[in-house]
Amino acid sequence: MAEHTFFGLLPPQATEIAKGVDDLFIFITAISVFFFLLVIGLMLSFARKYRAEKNPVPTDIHENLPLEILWTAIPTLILGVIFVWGFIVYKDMSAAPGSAYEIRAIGKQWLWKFQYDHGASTVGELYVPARQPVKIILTSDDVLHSLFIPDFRVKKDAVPGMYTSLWFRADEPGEHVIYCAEYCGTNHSGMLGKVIVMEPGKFEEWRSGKLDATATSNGENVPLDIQGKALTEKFGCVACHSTNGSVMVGPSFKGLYGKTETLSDNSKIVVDDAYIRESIIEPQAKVVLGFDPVMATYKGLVKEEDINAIIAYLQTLK
Amino acid sequence: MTQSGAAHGDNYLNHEKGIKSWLTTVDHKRIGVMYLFTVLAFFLVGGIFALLVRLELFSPGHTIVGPQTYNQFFSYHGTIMVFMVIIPLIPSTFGNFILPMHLGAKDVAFPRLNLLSYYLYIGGAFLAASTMAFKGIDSGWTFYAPLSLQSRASTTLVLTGAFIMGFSGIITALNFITTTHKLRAKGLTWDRLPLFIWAMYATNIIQILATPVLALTLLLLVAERVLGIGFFDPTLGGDPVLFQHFFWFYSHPAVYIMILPAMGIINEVIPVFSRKTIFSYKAMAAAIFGIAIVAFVVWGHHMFASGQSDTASFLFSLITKLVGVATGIKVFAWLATMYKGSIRFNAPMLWAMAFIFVFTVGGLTGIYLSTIATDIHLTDTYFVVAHFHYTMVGGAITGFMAGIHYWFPKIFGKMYKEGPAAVACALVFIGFNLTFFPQFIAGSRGMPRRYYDYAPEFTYLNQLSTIGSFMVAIGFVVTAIYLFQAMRNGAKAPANPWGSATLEWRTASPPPHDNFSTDPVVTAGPYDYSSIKV
Amino acid sequence: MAEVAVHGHHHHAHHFESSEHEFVSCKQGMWLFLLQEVLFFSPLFVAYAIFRSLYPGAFMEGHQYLDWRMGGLNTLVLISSSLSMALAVSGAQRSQTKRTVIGLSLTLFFALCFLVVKYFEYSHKLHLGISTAGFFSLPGIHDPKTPLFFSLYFVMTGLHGIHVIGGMIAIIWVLRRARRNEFNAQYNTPVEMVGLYWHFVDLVWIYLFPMLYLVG
Amino acid sequence: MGHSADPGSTKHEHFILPDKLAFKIFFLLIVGTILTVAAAQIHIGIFNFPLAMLIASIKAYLVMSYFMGLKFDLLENKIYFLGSLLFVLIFIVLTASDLLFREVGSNNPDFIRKFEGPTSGLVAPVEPVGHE
Repeated sequence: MAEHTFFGLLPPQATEIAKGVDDLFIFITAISVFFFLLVIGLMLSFARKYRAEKNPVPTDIHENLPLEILWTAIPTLILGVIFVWGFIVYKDMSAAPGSAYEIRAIGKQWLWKFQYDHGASTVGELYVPARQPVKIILTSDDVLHSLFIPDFRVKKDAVPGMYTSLWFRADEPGEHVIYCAEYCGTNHSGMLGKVIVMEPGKFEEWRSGKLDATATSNGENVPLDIQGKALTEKFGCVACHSTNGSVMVGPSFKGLYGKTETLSDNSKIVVDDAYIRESIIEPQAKVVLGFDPVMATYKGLVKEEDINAIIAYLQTLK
Repeated sequence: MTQSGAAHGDNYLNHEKGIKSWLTTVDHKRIGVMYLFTVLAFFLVGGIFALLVRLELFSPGHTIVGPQTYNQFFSYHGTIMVFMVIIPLIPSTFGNFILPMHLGAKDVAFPRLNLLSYYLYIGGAFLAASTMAFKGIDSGWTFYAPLSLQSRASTTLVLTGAFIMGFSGIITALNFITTTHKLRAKGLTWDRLPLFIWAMYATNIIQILATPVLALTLLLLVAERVLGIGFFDPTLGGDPVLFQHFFWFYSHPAVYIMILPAMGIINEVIPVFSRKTIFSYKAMAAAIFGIAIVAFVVWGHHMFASGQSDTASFLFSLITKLVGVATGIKVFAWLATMYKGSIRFNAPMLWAMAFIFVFTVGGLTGIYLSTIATDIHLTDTYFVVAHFHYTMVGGAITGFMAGIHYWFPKIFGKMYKEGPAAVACALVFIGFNLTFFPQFIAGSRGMPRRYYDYAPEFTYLNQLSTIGSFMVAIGFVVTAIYLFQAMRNGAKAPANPWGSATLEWRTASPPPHDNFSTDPVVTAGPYDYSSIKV
Repeated sequence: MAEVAVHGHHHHAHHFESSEHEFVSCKQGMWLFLLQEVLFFSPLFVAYAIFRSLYPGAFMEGHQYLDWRMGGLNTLVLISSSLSMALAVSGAQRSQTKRTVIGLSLTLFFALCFLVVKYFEYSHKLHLGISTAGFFSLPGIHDPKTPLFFSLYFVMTGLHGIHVIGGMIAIIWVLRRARRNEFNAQYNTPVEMVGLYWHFVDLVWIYLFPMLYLVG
Repeated sequence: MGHSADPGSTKHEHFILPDKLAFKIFFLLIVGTILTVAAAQIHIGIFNFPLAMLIASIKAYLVMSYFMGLKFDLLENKIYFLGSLLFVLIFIVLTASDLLFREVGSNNPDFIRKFEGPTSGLVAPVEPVGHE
């Protein structure tokens, strides 16, 4: 991972645009530090030089037009320069080049889902080719979210009922974190993701289906319960269900499989494969007593094989 | 000049006795004092929520509470601090107490409406705060559309509370504008008004123009939750970004409702303690009005990354640059006022200098956020949190502290001790910078705001910030101690302890019931200290 | 404020110089209140402007279900109430108490007529299934945004209706004081203030009628 | 006894609306309403709405200046009431500068068609693309 830029004040620069934004950031910082030192320096020196003991008789000054014109014109000029420079950089940021490879991103309460043109869809992992413009078309299924990739200096809200878009061209392969930057409820801070930048050749391989999009990166024959564990982390289950017995937003997974639970309507059921499957697809159907029906549905996101893997994993948590 | 003898015994505090006389008073001074204690009580509650938020963020993941409770903490911290503390903080406390006296009037234009606005404030505030006993609130103080519509918390109740509080602000603004127009003392022409009155006048214009829009926006949210009107609900065909426009059309002018009165206080304090008239009075008044007008045309800079059209972002970014120019004029003019003055470092002056330091940082970081290119990266991160705390806490709260130390002798008739005041100012100043400067760095490195759990790389910065927040809390506790102690048995305050030239210092401290035994006649400017010896 | 003595002679509040000074201040306070009311209605006009330019089809389809004759009748009713209020105010300024009482009563009557017409309009629509977007159940709607038009219709006319009710309460309060012969040429501030508020309510309806009922 | 500095702002003759003028204004308002309804019948497309607003504004002017006496009132009251319209205009124009100028958004029909309809709202929620 490239190290942070500008004395660690900014995340690594992973795109050309990021370098442009950082140059502007550094320019504004220079201007700000200069004016800060000017104002505070003047204030402290005046305070020292003209304190009551040293300067008992104040001189009566009402105004000084040339000085006033000066300290109005110079800031206006500097802010004008910053605005024009900012606009030039923003023009590149806002308009995606025609040849951009389009991926659809859907924000959903507490996970990101990405859909590719060849039909595959991944949760939380955005696979993109290096050195090629990629355009993300954003929308949301429930509330406002915001796709924020610090290393690319891009951010755009995912608004339900509307399409917004952002674009970037990653320089080299690597992994970059994705945050949700618009407050979206209980697990807003758990709605993370990863941009996986691949060499164009490897990306084509992945795209044509050789690598299974949802398998964990180390290949096929991973035991079912291990896959299940990875899925509970990727889908954000462990953000609300603990695995050590402690009660969080949802009931704990520890010792859940085969346990008799009392539901909110005081009826009793045994936690079996059918109940787990139903609670993933229709969480509000049977809510355990004492818990809020906060969980959103995973219908259309979780495949049958994923549910089997999760059930296998839950069976191991005694 | 001063008339302290006549009203020695009888003043507004002991004019009538008993709690009933306070609760049904129409004396603007008593209403100002009641507001003072009520607003400070809510400041304490909001502060406690702030400390809880900082405690939870001391370490990544679970520290003291779960994510849902944390979301309620920062929602209450925001709602209480914005609607119940910092909007009424200066206009309803010092505005009520000082504005009529600055004008040489006996009271505000509509005294009974003034009392009504106090009870509207109390009613709305308790209704909103009562949600703590029910299901709380979990959609931040911004109540953004789809989330606040689906939230199962008692959002409708807090929206109604904020709706009622809005009218308290409107009526106060209406009262003060009419008072400034119609009840000025003889000889007090518009160019002899103290700049605090200009700042209050501009604040009232903003309040009376912007608060109704908030009132209806909150009403529409309630109608959305109850009647499903679908303006902002995407599932019924509405547009959540439209809500953001309605919300920020009020909320950006609101930040000027918070900062302009503080600027007004600094305009009063610096000349008095530099013994020099304010530098370029006309330009300062013009800058205040410039800010007030520009306040209404820049709200879109809160929405650069919200899916707003590039045309709108371009317009809002361009106009927002003007605010920087107007603020620059004021800061440079304050420095020019100190130039060649004879400066005394009493507590109000220390807070005024702290204001200049902190407000300059706040203003300069605004440049990053008004430029679209850098704002895309920085918006909705802790950079923004640090920016608005530097301008709001650094600006309005520090301005309020300068004001309370400046007018404390006039309001309570007692002097506080300078030693503890300097210590408290230093504590709050250092603690404040320790709390919020690390957040600039966390924000620019990409830590999003309103995060319950953050990446381990931000741990060190958050720990610094938490330590700083407790330092600020201690600083305010020290302030409360020596001020309450001074209230009970401080030394008797003279009529004009600081040698100020504005009208409120011509009468006794604390002032008599009718403010002035004989009506003041204004013959000179508000900062003309030639005839006043210190 | 104004301590009213029994025999109708009004003492202005102690912090005003004269009752003339007090009247001018009250009027400015009222105009500021009306300024705030304009801004209070403004988000609805913004929503109208935005939704109408985004979804013209919905407005075309939606307004056919509004009966412009009822809207027109209401406009005439409110204009007449403005006239009767204006005559009541000029009556109070000329110390003609009987005319003030009649004027105010007529205004009250017209306001009631307005609400009755509104009641029929609303009940007819709700019966058909036309309501705000959330509970909209009218069959045969083509444009998906038409429920939004009716949401706008109900919110705008509803908020206006609440202001009409508020106005009626104020008129009743002034009417009772007028009947106790408290107003004359020297002191008629409450009548003028309520008059200003009532004309404002009529002003808003003058805009609402063409905007909602007569979508061209 | 506080008294105002510039007496001009308190002394002004008390405007009393003559009855004859009141009925004249009332008559003009009735004519205005009839005109509004008539104007709506003639379909001139885009100009219908501005025309309706023009007639309504004339009626509003009559009510404001005569019934409310703004014409004979102090300048500051005129500035306040009419000044508020400036801020409503700012509100409408700048909000429209966003919602009506979005190239990617809910009101961009060709964009929607390219992606088989929006994911939520009245149109059916999105079905996963291709083999899921």
